[in-house]
Amino acid sequence: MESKEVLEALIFSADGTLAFKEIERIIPDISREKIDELISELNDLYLSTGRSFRIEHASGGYIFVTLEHYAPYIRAMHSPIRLSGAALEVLAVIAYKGPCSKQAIDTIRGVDSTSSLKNLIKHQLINIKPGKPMKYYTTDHFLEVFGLNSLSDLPDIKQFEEVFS
Amino acid sequence: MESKEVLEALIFSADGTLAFKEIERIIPDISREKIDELISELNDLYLSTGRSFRIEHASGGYIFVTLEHYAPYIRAMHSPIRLSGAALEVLAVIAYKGPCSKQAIDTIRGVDSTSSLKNLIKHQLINIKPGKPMKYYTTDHFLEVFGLNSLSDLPDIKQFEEVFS
Amino acid sequence: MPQDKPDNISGLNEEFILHLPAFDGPLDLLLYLIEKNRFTLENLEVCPIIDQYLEYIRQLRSLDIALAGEFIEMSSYLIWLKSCLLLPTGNTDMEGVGESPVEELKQMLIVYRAMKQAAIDFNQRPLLYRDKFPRGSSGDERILALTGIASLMQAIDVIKSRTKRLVIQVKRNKVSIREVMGKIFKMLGEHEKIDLYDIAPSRQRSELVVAFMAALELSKRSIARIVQRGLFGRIYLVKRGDADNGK
Repeated sequence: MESKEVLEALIFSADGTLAFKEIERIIPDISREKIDELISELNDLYLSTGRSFRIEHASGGYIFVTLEHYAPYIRAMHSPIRLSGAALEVLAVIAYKGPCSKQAIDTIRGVDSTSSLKNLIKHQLINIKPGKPMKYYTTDHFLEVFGLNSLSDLPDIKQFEEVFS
Repeated sequence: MESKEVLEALIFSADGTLAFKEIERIIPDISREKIDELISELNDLYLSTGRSFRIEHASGGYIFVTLEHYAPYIRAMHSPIRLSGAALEVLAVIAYKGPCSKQAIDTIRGVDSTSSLKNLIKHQLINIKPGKPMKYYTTDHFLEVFGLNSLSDLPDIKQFEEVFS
Repeated sequence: MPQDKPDNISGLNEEFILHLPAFDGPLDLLLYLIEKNRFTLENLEVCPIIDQYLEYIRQLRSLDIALAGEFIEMSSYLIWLKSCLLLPTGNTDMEGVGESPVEELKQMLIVYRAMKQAAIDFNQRPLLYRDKFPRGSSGDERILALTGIASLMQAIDVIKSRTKRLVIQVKRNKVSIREVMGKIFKMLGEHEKIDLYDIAPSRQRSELVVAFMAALELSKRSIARIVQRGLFGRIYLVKRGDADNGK
Protein backbone atom coordinates (compact mmCIF):
# COMPACT_ATOMS: atom_id res chain seq x y z
CA MET A 1 0.00 0.00 0.00
CA GLU A 2 1.83 3.01 -1.35
CA SER A 3 -0.10 5.75 0.42
CA LYS A 4 0.88 4.36 3.81
CA GLU A 5 4.52 5.21 3.10
CA VAL A 6 3.64 8.58 1.55
CA LEU A 7 1.68 9.39 4.69
CA GLU A 8 4.63 8.34 6.83
CA ALA A 9 7.06 10.49 4.79
CA LEU A 10 4.76 13.51 5.03
CA ILE A 11 4.32 13.31 8.81
CA PHE A 12 8.03 12.54 9.20
CA SER A 13 9.17 15.66 7.35
CA ALA A 14 6.48 17.96 8.71
CA ASP A 15 7.50 20.62 11.18
CA GLY A 16 5.19 19.80 14.08
CA THR A 17 1.68 18.49 13.59
CA LEU A 18 0.58 17.68 10.05
CA ALA A 19 -3.05 18.74 9.67
CA PHE A 20 -5.68 16.41 8.22
CA LYS A 21 -6.49 19.06 5.63
CA GLU A 22 -2.91 19.09 4.44
CA ILE A 23 -2.92 15.28 4.11
CA GLU A 24 -6.18 15.39 2.16
CA ARG A 25 -4.74 18.07 -0.12
CA ILE A 26 -1.63 16.06 -0.98
CA ILE A 27 -3.12 12.54 -1.12
CA PRO A 28 -6.40 13.02 -3.02
CA ASP A 29 -9.41 10.81 -2.30
CA ILE A 30 -8.14 9.61 1.07
CA SER A 31 -10.77 9.46 3.79
CA ARG A 32 -10.32 10.28 7.48
CA GLU A 33 -11.05 6.62 8.30
CA LYS A 34 -8.45 5.45 5.84
CA ILE A 35 -5.83 7.80 7.32
CA ASP A 36 -6.60 6.54 10.83
CA GLU A 37 -6.35 2.97 9.63
CA LEU A 38 -2.96 3.52 7.93
CA ILE A 39 -1.60 5.30 11.01
CA SER A 40 -2.50 2.36 13.22
CA GLU A 41 -0.85 -0.02 10.79
CA LEU A 42 2.31 2.10 10.92
CA ASN A 43 2.26 2.25 14.72
CA ASP A 44 1.75 -1.54 14.93
CA LEU A 45 4.76 -1.97 12.70
CA TYR A 46 6.88 0.40 14.84
CA LEU A 47 5.80 -1.52 17.95
CA SER A 48 6.52 -4.95 16.52
CA THR A 49 9.96 -3.95 15.22
CA GLY A 50 10.86 -2.18 18.48
CA ARG A 51 11.11 1.37 17.09
CA SER A 52 11.73 4.32 19.41
CA PHE A 53 9.00 6.51 17.90
CA ARG A 54 5.26 6.53 17.24
CA ILE A 55 2.78 8.66 15.33
CA GLU A 56 0.35 10.43 17.67
CA HIS A 57 -2.98 12.07 17.04
CA ALA A 58 -2.81 15.72 18.05
CA SER A 59 -4.95 18.83 17.53
CA GLY A 60 -6.42 18.26 14.08
CA GLY A 61 -3.62 16.13 12.70
CA TYR A 62 -0.73 13.76 13.29
CA ILE A 63 2.72 14.15 14.76
CA PHE A 64 5.81 11.93 15.13
CA VAL A 65 7.08 11.64 18.70
CA THR A 66 9.75 9.58 20.43
CA LEU A 67 8.71 7.26 23.26
CA GLU A 68 8.96 8.66 26.78
CA HIS A 69 11.51 6.03 27.69
CA TYR A 70 14.12 7.89 25.59
CA ALA A 71 13.40 11.35 27.00
CA PRO A 72 16.39 11.47 29.41
CA TYR A 73 18.80 10.88 26.49
CA ILE A 74 17.08 13.41 24.26
CA ARG A 75 17.09 16.03 27.01
CA ALA A 76 20.84 15.55 27.36
CA MET A 77 21.33 16.64 23.75
CA HIS A 78 22.69 20.09 23.07
CA SER A 79 20.85 21.62 20.16
CA PRO A 80 22.71 24.04 17.96
CA ILE A 81 21.61 27.63 18.52
CA ARG A 82 18.97 28.60 16.01
CA LEU A 83 17.60 32.07 15.79
CA SER A 84 14.64 33.50 13.98
CA GLY A 85 15.21 36.13 11.33
CA ALA A 86 13.95 38.80 13.74
CA ALA A 87 16.40 37.76 16.49
CA LEU A 88 19.27 37.83 13.99
CA GLU A 89 18.28 41.36 12.97
CA VAL A 90 18.32 42.55 16.59
CA LEU A 91 21.67 40.85 17.17
CA ALA A 92 23.12 42.49 14.06
CA VAL A 93 21.94 45.94 15.17
CA ILE A 94 23.48 45.50 18.64
CA ALA A 95 26.74 44.17 17.18
CA TYR A 96 27.08 47.10 14.78
CA LYS A 97 25.65 49.95 16.86
CA GLY A 98 27.38 49.00 20.10
CA PRO A 99 25.63 49.35 23.43
CA CYS A 100 22.20 50.69 22.51
CA SER A 101 18.76 51.04 24.02
CA LYS A 102 15.71 49.04 23.02
CA GLN A 103 14.20 52.20 21.61
CA ALA A 104 17.19 52.72 19.32
CA ILE A 105 16.93 49.11 18.10
CA ASP A 106 13.19 49.40 17.49
CA THR A 107 13.69 52.63 15.58
CA ILE A 108 16.30 51.10 13.30
CA ARG A 109 14.25 47.97 12.67
CA GLY A 110 10.88 49.68 12.48
CA VAL A 111 9.31 46.92 14.61
CA ASP A 112 9.21 45.90 18.27
CA SER A 113 12.14 43.77 19.48
CA THR A 114 10.98 42.63 22.95
CA SER A 115 10.78 38.89 22.37
CA SER A 116 13.97 38.77 20.29
CA LEU A 117 15.90 40.56 23.06
CA LYS A 118 14.67 37.99 25.59
CA ASN A 119 15.69 35.13 23.34
CA LEU A 120 19.15 36.59 22.72
CA ILE A 121 19.71 37.10 26.47
CA LYS A 122 18.63 33.48 27.06
CA HIS A 123 21.28 32.33 24.57
CA GLN A 124 23.80 34.64 26.28
CA LEU A 125 24.57 36.37 23.00
CA ILE A 126 23.76 39.78 24.49
CA ASN A 127 23.84 41.31 27.94
CA ILE A 128 22.26 44.30 29.70
CA LYS A 129 24.17 47.36 30.83
CA PRO A 130 22.17 48.93 33.67
CA GLY A 131 21.19 52.59 33.50
CA LYS A 132 18.46 54.77 32.14
CA PRO A 133 17.74 53.66 29.54
CA MET A 134 19.15 50.14 29.81
CA LYS A 135 21.53 49.34 27.01
CA TYR A 136 22.25 46.07 25.27
CA TYR A 137 25.66 44.87 24.14
CA THR A 138 27.06 41.69 22.61
CA THR A 139 28.89 39.22 24.88
CA ASP A 140 32.18 37.36 24.52
CA HIS A 141 30.07 34.28 23.83
CA PHE A 142 28.70 36.12 20.79
CA LEU A 143 32.25 36.63 19.49
CA GLU A 144 32.96 32.94 20.06
CA VAL A 145 29.82 31.74 18.26
CA PHE A 146 30.45 34.02 15.30
CA GLY A 147 34.17 33.29 15.12
CA LEU A 148 35.29 36.87 15.75
CA ASN A 149 38.26 38.11 17.74
CA SER A 150 36.63 41.45 18.41
CA LEU A 151 33.76 43.57 17.15
CA SER A 152 36.23 45.48 15.01
CA ASP A 153 36.49 42.33 12.86
CA LEU A 154 32.97 42.97 11.58
CA PRO A 155 33.02 44.05 7.94
CA ASP A 156 32.37 47.76 7.53
CA ILE A 157 29.31 49.03 5.74
CA LYS A 158 31.32 49.73 2.56
CA GLN A 159 32.26 46.07 2.33
CA PHE A 160 28.56 45.21 2.38
CA GLU A 161 28.21 46.61 -1.12
CA GLU A 162 30.24 43.71 -2.46
CA VAL A 163 27.25 41.43 -1.93
CA PHE A 164 24.29 43.55 -0.88
CA SER A 165 24.33 46.32 -3.46
CA MET B 1 20.55 -4.07 22.07
CA GLU B 2 19.22 -1.00 23.84
CA SER B 3 21.73 1.55 22.48
CA LYS B 4 20.51 0.98 18.92
CA GLU B 5 17.10 2.40 19.84
CA VAL B 6 18.64 5.19 21.93
CA LEU B 7 20.76 6.13 18.93
CA GLU B 8 17.70 6.07 16.69
CA ALA B 9 15.70 8.26 19.12
CA LEU B 10 18.57 10.76 19.36
CA ILE B 11 19.06 11.14 15.61
CA PHE B 12 15.29 11.18 15.16
CA SER B 13 14.78 14.10 17.51
CA ALA B 14 17.99 15.98 16.70
CA ASP B 15 17.73 19.38 15.12
CA GLY B 16 19.48 18.67 11.81
CA THR B 17 22.65 16.58 11.77
CA LEU B 18 23.63 14.92 15.05
CA ALA B 19 27.42 15.10 15.45
CA PHE B 20 29.48 12.04 16.37
CA LYS B 21 30.84 13.94 19.35
CA GLU B 22 27.36 14.53 20.65
CA ILE B 23 26.51 10.80 20.35
CA GLU B 24 29.72 9.87 22.15
CA ARG B 25 28.93 12.33 24.92
CA ILE B 26 25.43 10.97 25.51
CA ILE B 27 26.06 7.25 25.03
CA PRO B 28 29.33 6.68 26.94
CA ASP B 29 31.82 4.04 25.80
CA ILE B 30 30.38 3.76 22.31
CA SER B 31 32.97 3.55 19.52
CA ARG B 32 32.74 5.06 16.05
CA GLU B 33 32.71 1.54 14.59
CA LYS B 34 29.87 0.52 16.87
CA ILE B 35 27.85 3.58 15.89
CA ASP B 36 28.35 2.84 12.19
CA GLU B 37 27.35 -0.79 12.76
CA LEU B 38 24.15 0.15 14.60
CA ILE B 39 23.24 2.68 11.90
CA SER B 40 23.54 0.06 9.20
CA GLU B 41 21.41 -2.33 11.20
CA LEU B 42 18.75 0.37 11.52
CA ASN B 43 18.89 1.21 7.81
CA ASP B 44 18.63 -2.51 6.93
CA LEU B 45 15.55 -2.74 9.09
CA TYR B 46 13.99 0.34 7.44
CA LEU B 47 14.71 -1.17 4.04
CA SER B 48 13.26 -4.59 4.86
CA THR B 49 10.10 -3.11 6.40
CA GLY B 50 9.64 -0.65 3.50
CA ARG B 51 10.11 2.57 5.50
CA SER B 52 10.15 5.94 3.71
CA PHE B 53 13.25 7.27 5.52
CA ARG B 54 16.91 6.41 6.15
CA ILE B 55 19.72 7.63 8.36
CA GLU B 56 22.49 9.31 6.35
CA HIS B 57 26.06 10.13 7.14
CA ALA B 58 26.79 13.80 6.43
CA SER B 59 28.71 16.79 7.76
CA GLY B 60 30.46 14.84 10.52
CA GLY B 61 27.39 13.15 11.91
CA TYR B 62 24.07 11.50 11.17
CA ILE B 63 20.80 12.83 9.89
CA PHE B 64 17.35 11.29 9.32
CA VAL B 65 16.03 12.06 5.82
CA THR B 66 13.18 10.90 3.60
CA LEU B 67 13.86 8.78 0.50
CA GLU B 68 13.97 10.62 -2.83
CA HIS B 69 10.92 8.74 -4.03
CA TYR B 70 8.70 10.76 -1.66
CA ALA B 71 10.12 14.18 -2.55
CA PRO B 72 7.30 15.12 -4.98
CA TYR B 73 4.72 14.70 -2.21
CA ILE B 74 6.77 16.59 0.40
CA ARG B 75 7.54 19.41 -2.04
CA ALA B 76 3.80 20.02 -2.15
CA MET B 77 4.03 20.99 1.53
CA HIS B 78 6.87 23.45 1.43
CA SER B 79 9.11 25.38 -0.90
CA PRO B 80 12.17 23.40 -1.98
CA ILE B 81 15.64 24.91 -2.23
CA ARG B 82 16.27 26.56 -5.61
CA LEU B 83 19.74 27.36 -6.89
CA SER B 84 20.38 28.88 -10.30
CA GLY B 85 23.14 27.62 -12.58
CA ALA B 86 25.15 30.73 -11.79
CA ALA B 87 24.74 30.19 -8.03
CA LEU B 88 25.88 26.56 -8.39
CA GLU B 89 28.95 27.72 -10.33
CA VAL B 90 29.84 30.23 -7.62
CA LEU B 91 29.30 27.54 -5.00
CA ALA B 92 31.61 25.17 -6.91
CA VAL B 93 34.35 27.82 -7.08
CA ILE B 94 34.06 28.50 -3.35
CA ALA B 95 33.97 24.78 -2.46
CA TYR B 96 37.05 24.00 -4.54
CA LYS B 97 39.07 27.22 -4.26
CA GLY B 98 37.75 28.65 -0.99
CA PRO B 99 38.22 30.62 1.11
CA CYS B 100 38.47 33.11 -1.72
CA SER B 101 37.64 36.72 -2.45
CA LYS B 102 34.81 37.90 -4.68
CA GLN B 103 37.38 39.15 -7.17
CA ALA B 104 38.92 35.68 -7.45
CA ILE B 105 35.47 34.16 -8.07
CA ASP B 106 34.60 36.81 -10.68
CA THR B 107 37.91 36.27 -12.47
CA ILE B 108 37.36 32.53 -12.77
CA ARG B 109 33.80 32.98 -14.03
CA GLY B 110 34.46 36.06 -16.19
CA VAL B 111 31.30 37.60 -14.83
CA ASP B 112 30.04 39.41 -11.73
CA SER B 113 28.83 37.11 -8.92
CA THR B 114 27.10 39.58 -6.58
CA SER B 115 23.56 38.25 -6.80
CA SER B 116 24.66 34.60 -6.59
CA LEU B 117 26.71 35.32 -3.47
CA LYS B 118 23.72 37.01 -1.89
CA ASN B 119 21.51 34.03 -2.68
CA LEU B 120 24.05 31.54 -1.32
CA ILE B 121 24.34 33.55 1.91
CA LYS B 122 20.56 33.57 2.19
CA HIS B 123 20.53 29.78 1.97
CA GLN B 124 23.38 29.69 4.52
CA LEU B 125 25.52 27.63 2.14
CA ILE B 126 28.45 30.05 2.39
CA ASN B 127 29.88 32.24 5.11
CA ILE B 128 32.18 35.25 5.16
CA LYS B 129 35.61 35.42 6.71
CA PRO B 130 36.19 39.05 7.73
CA GLY B 131 39.18 40.93 6.36
CA LYS B 132 40.13 43.09 3.42
CA PRO B 133 39.16 41.62 1.06
CA MET B 134 36.47 39.48 2.69
CA LYS B 135 36.72 35.81 1.83
CA TYR B 136 33.97 33.30 1.21
CA TYR B 137 33.89 29.70 2.33
CA THR B 138 31.33 26.90 2.41
CA THR B 139 29.45 26.13 5.66
CA ASP B 140 28.65 22.88 7.46
CA HIS B 141 25.12 23.35 6.19
CA PHE B 142 26.53 23.14 2.65
CA LEU B 143 27.95 19.69 3.52
CA GLU B 144 24.59 18.70 4.99
CA VAL B 145 22.63 19.85 1.92
CA PHE B 146 24.97 18.14 -0.56
CA GLY B 147 25.35 14.97 1.52
CA LEU B 148 29.08 15.35 2.09
CA ASN B 149 31.11 14.61 5.20
CA SER B 150 33.84 17.05 4.41
CA LEU B 151 35.14 19.03 1.44
CA SER B 152 37.64 16.24 0.80
CA ASP B 153 34.67 14.05 -0.23
CA LEU B 154 34.26 16.19 -3.34
CA PRO B 155 35.44 14.59 -6.56
CA ASP B 156 38.95 15.62 -7.59
CA ILE B 157 38.67 18.77 -9.69
CA LYS B 158 41.32 17.29 -12.06
CA GLN B 159 38.72 14.90 -13.38
CA PHE B 160 36.78 17.89 -14.68
CA GLU B 161 39.84 19.49 -16.26
CA GLU B 162 39.99 18.09 -19.77
CA VAL B 163 42.65 19.69 -21.88
CA PHE B 164 41.51 21.43 -25.05
CA SER B 165 42.77 19.92 -28.26
CA MET C 1 23.77 26.32 -16.20
CA PRO C 2 21.65 26.54 -19.31
CA GLN C 3 19.79 23.28 -19.70
CA ASP C 4 18.46 24.03 -23.13
CA LYS C 5 21.35 24.88 -25.39
CA PRO C 6 20.73 24.04 -29.01
CA ASP C 7 22.75 21.13 -30.36
CA ASN C 8 22.42 22.01 -33.99
CA ILE C 9 25.42 24.25 -34.40
CA SER C 10 27.55 21.84 -36.36
CA GLY C 11 30.42 23.60 -37.98
CA LEU C 12 32.20 26.84 -38.62
CA ASN C 13 30.94 27.08 -42.19
CA GLU C 14 27.34 26.91 -41.18
CA GLU C 15 25.56 29.96 -39.97
CA PHE C 16 25.58 30.64 -36.32
CA ILE C 17 22.26 30.31 -34.68
CA LEU C 18 21.01 33.66 -33.52
CA HIS C 19 18.62 32.35 -30.97
CA LEU C 20 20.89 31.66 -28.07
CA PRO C 21 19.72 30.39 -24.70
CA ALA C 22 20.78 31.99 -21.43
CA PHE C 23 24.47 32.00 -20.73
CA ASP C 24 26.03 32.83 -17.41
CA GLY C 25 28.67 35.07 -18.93
CA PRO C 26 31.09 35.59 -21.81
CA LEU C 27 33.29 32.62 -20.84
CA ASP C 28 30.22 30.41 -20.79
CA LEU C 29 29.24 31.51 -24.30
CA LEU C 30 32.83 31.32 -25.58
CA LEU C 31 33.18 27.80 -24.24
CA TYR C 32 29.92 26.84 -25.89
CA LEU C 33 30.93 28.31 -29.26
CA ILE C 34 34.36 26.68 -29.16
CA GLU C 35 32.99 23.27 -28.26
CA LYS C 36 30.10 23.35 -30.72
CA ASN C 37 32.24 24.62 -33.60
CA ARG C 38 35.30 22.58 -32.74
CA PHE C 39 37.52 25.61 -32.82
CA THR C 40 40.99 25.31 -31.57
CA LEU C 41 42.15 28.34 -29.70
CA GLU C 42 45.08 28.78 -32.09
CA ASN C 43 42.85 29.23 -35.12
CA LEU C 44 40.10 30.95 -33.24
CA GLU C 45 37.69 32.78 -35.54
CA VAL C 46 37.30 35.94 -33.56
CA CYS C 47 34.85 37.76 -35.83
CA PRO C 48 31.94 35.32 -35.70
CA ILE C 49 32.41 35.00 -31.95
CA ILE C 50 32.24 38.74 -31.46
CA ASP C 51 29.20 38.85 -33.75
CA GLN C 52 27.60 36.33 -31.44
CA TYR C 53 28.55 38.40 -28.41
CA LEU C 54 27.04 41.51 -29.93
CA GLU C 55 23.90 39.62 -30.88
CA TYR C 56 23.68 38.28 -27.38
CA ILE C 57 24.17 41.74 -25.88
CA ARG C 58 21.47 43.08 -28.22
CA GLN C 59 19.11 40.49 -26.79
CA LEU C 60 19.86 41.35 -23.21
CA ARG C 61 20.69 45.03 -23.39
CA SER C 62 17.46 46.11 -21.84
CA LEU C 63 17.79 43.50 -19.12
CA ASP C 64 21.31 43.59 -17.82
CA ILE C 65 23.77 46.37 -18.55
CA ALA C 66 26.43 44.94 -16.23
CA LEU C 67 26.39 41.58 -17.99
CA ALA C 68 26.60 43.29 -21.38
CA GLY C 69 29.72 45.04 -20.09
CA GLU C 70 31.34 41.71 -19.31
CA PHE C 71 30.69 40.55 -22.90
CA ILE C 72 32.22 43.71 -24.35
CA GLU C 73 35.25 43.35 -22.12
CA MET C 74 35.67 39.75 -23.29
CA SER C 75 35.27 40.86 -26.92
CA SER C 76 38.07 43.38 -26.63
CA TYR C 77 40.19 40.75 -24.95
CA LEU C 78 39.58 38.37 -27.87
CA ILE C 79 40.44 41.06 -30.43
CA TRP C 80 43.64 41.75 -28.56
CA LEU C 81 44.36 38.03 -28.44
CA LYS C 82 43.79 37.64 -32.18
CA SER C 83 46.05 40.58 -32.95
CA CYS C 84 48.78 38.97 -30.87
CA LEU C 85 48.42 35.86 -32.98
CA LEU C 86 48.52 37.70 -36.30
CA LEU C 87 51.41 40.01 -35.58
CA PRO C 88 54.79 38.63 -36.55
CA THR C 89 56.87 38.18 -33.46
CA GLY C 90 60.15 37.14 -35.04
CA ASN C 91 60.04 34.07 -32.92
CA THR C 92 57.68 31.30 -33.69
CA ASP C 93 56.91 29.73 -30.38
CA MET C 94 53.92 31.85 -29.40
CA GLU C 95 52.53 28.71 -27.82
CA GLY C 96 55.24 28.53 -25.20
CA VAL C 97 53.90 27.34 -21.87
CA GLY C 98 52.35 29.99 -19.63
CA GLU C 99 53.67 32.99 -21.47
CA SER C 100 51.50 33.18 -24.57
CA PRO C 101 48.08 34.87 -24.55
CA VAL C 102 46.55 31.77 -26.12
CA GLU C 103 47.88 29.64 -23.30
CA GLU C 104 46.47 32.13 -20.82
CA LEU C 105 43.01 31.97 -22.36
CA LYS C 106 43.25 28.19 -22.54
CA GLN C 107 44.02 28.02 -18.82
CA MET C 108 41.16 30.38 -18.09
CA LEU C 109 38.74 28.22 -20.06
CA ILE C 110 40.01 24.98 -18.51
CA VAL C 111 39.49 26.31 -14.99
CA TYR C 112 36.10 27.74 -15.88
CA ARG C 113 34.94 24.57 -17.58
CA ALA C 114 36.08 22.49 -14.59
CA MET C 115 33.99 24.69 -12.30
CA LYS C 116 31.02 24.37 -14.62
CA GLN C 117 31.36 20.60 -14.53
CA ALA C 118 31.64 20.70 -10.75
CA ALA C 119 28.43 22.76 -10.65
CA ILE C 120 26.71 20.12 -12.81
CA ASP C 121 28.00 17.46 -10.43
CA PHE C 122 26.57 19.46 -7.50
CA ASN C 123 23.22 19.71 -9.19
CA GLN C 124 23.09 15.96 -9.84
CA ARG C 125 23.52 15.07 -6.19
CA PRO C 126 20.42 14.34 -4.18
CA LEU C 127 19.87 17.66 -2.46
CA LEU C 128 18.46 18.16 0.99
CA TYR C 129 15.26 20.26 0.76
CA ARG C 130 14.84 19.29 -2.90
CA ASP C 131 15.18 15.50 -3.23
CA LYS C 132 15.17 14.47 0.40
CA PHE C 133 13.95 16.21 3.51
CA PRO C 134 15.23 16.06 7.05
CA ARG C 135 12.83 15.18 9.81
CA GLY C 136 10.65 18.06 10.97
CA SER C 137 11.84 20.43 8.27
CA SER C 138 8.81 21.54 6.35
CA GLY C 139 7.88 24.68 8.27
CA ASP C 140 7.13 27.92 6.50
CA GLU C 141 10.24 29.65 7.74
CA ARG C 142 13.33 27.48 7.79
CA ILE C 143 15.10 28.49 10.96
CA LEU C 144 18.74 27.67 10.46
CA ALA C 145 21.71 27.38 12.73
CA LEU C 146 23.86 30.47 12.98
CA THR C 147 26.36 30.82 10.21
CA GLY C 148 28.75 33.48 11.27
CA ILE C 149 28.89 37.03 10.11
CA ALA C 150 27.30 36.32 6.73
CA SER C 151 23.98 35.80 8.52
CA LEU C 152 24.47 39.06 10.46
CA MET C 153 25.14 40.94 7.22
CA GLN C 154 22.12 39.34 5.62
CA ALA C 155 20.00 40.45 8.63
CA ILE C 156 21.18 44.04 8.17
CA ASP C 157 20.29 43.83 4.49
CA VAL C 158 16.80 42.64 5.43
CA ILE C 159 16.37 45.63 7.80
CA LYS C 160 17.57 48.00 5.08
CA SER C 161 15.19 46.71 2.46
CA ARG C 162 12.29 46.73 4.92
CA THR C 163 12.84 50.26 6.21
CA LYS C 164 13.42 51.52 2.67
CA ARG C 165 9.93 50.38 1.81
CA LEU C 166 8.51 52.17 4.84
CA VAL C 167 9.92 55.57 3.93
CA ILE C 168 7.09 57.88 2.94
CA GLN C 169 8.23 60.65 0.64
CA VAL C 170 6.81 63.93 1.87
CA LYS C 171 7.29 66.72 -0.65
CA ARG C 172 7.21 70.20 0.81
CA ASN C 173 4.49 72.26 -0.73
CA LYS C 174 6.22 75.32 -2.08
CA VAL C 175 3.03 77.13 -3.13
CA SER C 176 1.44 79.20 -0.38
CA ILE C 177 -2.22 80.13 -0.46
CA ARG C 178 -1.29 83.74 0.19
CA GLU C 179 0.93 83.83 -2.92
CA VAL C 180 -1.80 82.37 -5.10
CA MET C 181 -4.30 84.86 -3.70
CA GLY C 182 -1.94 87.63 -4.80
CA LYS C 183 -1.64 86.06 -8.23
CA ILE C 184 -5.41 85.80 -8.63
CA PHE C 185 -5.88 89.37 -7.46
CA LYS C 186 -3.42 90.53 -10.07
CA MET C 187 -5.16 88.49 -12.78
CA LEU C 188 -8.52 89.89 -11.76
CA GLY C 189 -7.04 93.34 -12.36
CA GLU C 190 -6.57 92.36 -15.99
CA HIS C 191 -9.64 90.15 -16.60
CA GLU C 192 -13.17 90.30 -15.30
CA LYS C 193 -13.46 86.53 -15.16
CA ILE C 194 -10.81 83.81 -14.85
CA ASP C 195 -10.94 80.03 -15.07
CA LEU C 196 -9.76 78.21 -11.95
CA TYR C 197 -7.69 75.96 -14.21
CA ASP C 198 -5.73 79.01 -15.42
CA ILE C 199 -4.55 79.52 -11.84
CA ALA C 200 -3.27 75.93 -11.72
CA PRO C 201 -1.73 75.42 -15.17
CA SER C 202 0.06 72.18 -14.24
CA ARG C 203 -3.28 70.67 -13.14
CA GLN C 204 -1.48 68.90 -10.32
CA ARG C 205 -3.67 67.94 -7.46
CA SER C 206 -1.71 70.02 -4.93
CA GLU C 207 -1.78 73.06 -7.18
CA LEU C 208 -5.51 72.74 -7.77
CA VAL C 209 -6.15 72.39 -4.04
CA VAL C 210 -4.17 75.56 -3.32
CA ALA C 211 -5.95 77.45 -6.13
CA PHE C 212 -9.33 76.39 -4.79
CA MET C 213 -8.41 77.37 -1.22
CA ALA C 214 -7.17 80.76 -2.45
CA ALA C 215 -10.43 81.25 -4.38
CA LEU C 216 -12.47 80.42 -1.27
CA GLU C 217 -10.39 82.86 0.76
CA LEU C 218 -10.88 85.64 -1.84
CA SER C 219 -14.60 84.91 -1.90
CA LYS C 220 -14.73 85.13 1.90
CA ARG C 221 -13.02 88.50 1.74
CA SER C 222 -15.55 89.63 -0.89
CA ILE C 223 -12.85 90.18 -3.50
CA ALA C 224 -14.12 87.59 -5.97
CA ARG C 225 -17.21 85.53 -6.56
CA ILE C 226 -17.04 81.83 -7.35
CA VAL C 227 -19.28 80.80 -10.22
CA GLN C 228 -20.04 77.29 -11.38
CA ARG C 229 -22.72 76.46 -13.94
CA GLY C 230 -23.98 72.98 -13.23
CA LEU C 231 -22.55 70.00 -11.42
CA PHE C 232 -18.89 69.32 -12.34
CA GLY C 233 -18.90 72.40 -14.54
CA ARG C 234 -15.92 74.69 -14.86
CA ILE C 235 -15.31 76.97 -11.91
CA TYR C 236 -14.79 80.65 -12.67
CA LEU C 237 -13.71 83.52 -10.48
CA VAL C 238 -15.47 86.83 -11.13
CA LYS C 239 -14.14 90.14 -9.87
CA ARG C 240 -16.35 91.99 -7.38
CA GLY C 241 -16.71 95.71 -7.49
CA ASP C 242 -15.55 96.49 -3.96
CA ALA C 243 -12.10 94.90 -4.31
CA ASP C 244 -10.05 97.41 -2.33
CA ASN C 245 -9.08 95.65 0.83
CA GLY C 246 -7.37 92.62 -0.74
CA LYS C 247 -3.68 92.13 -0.75
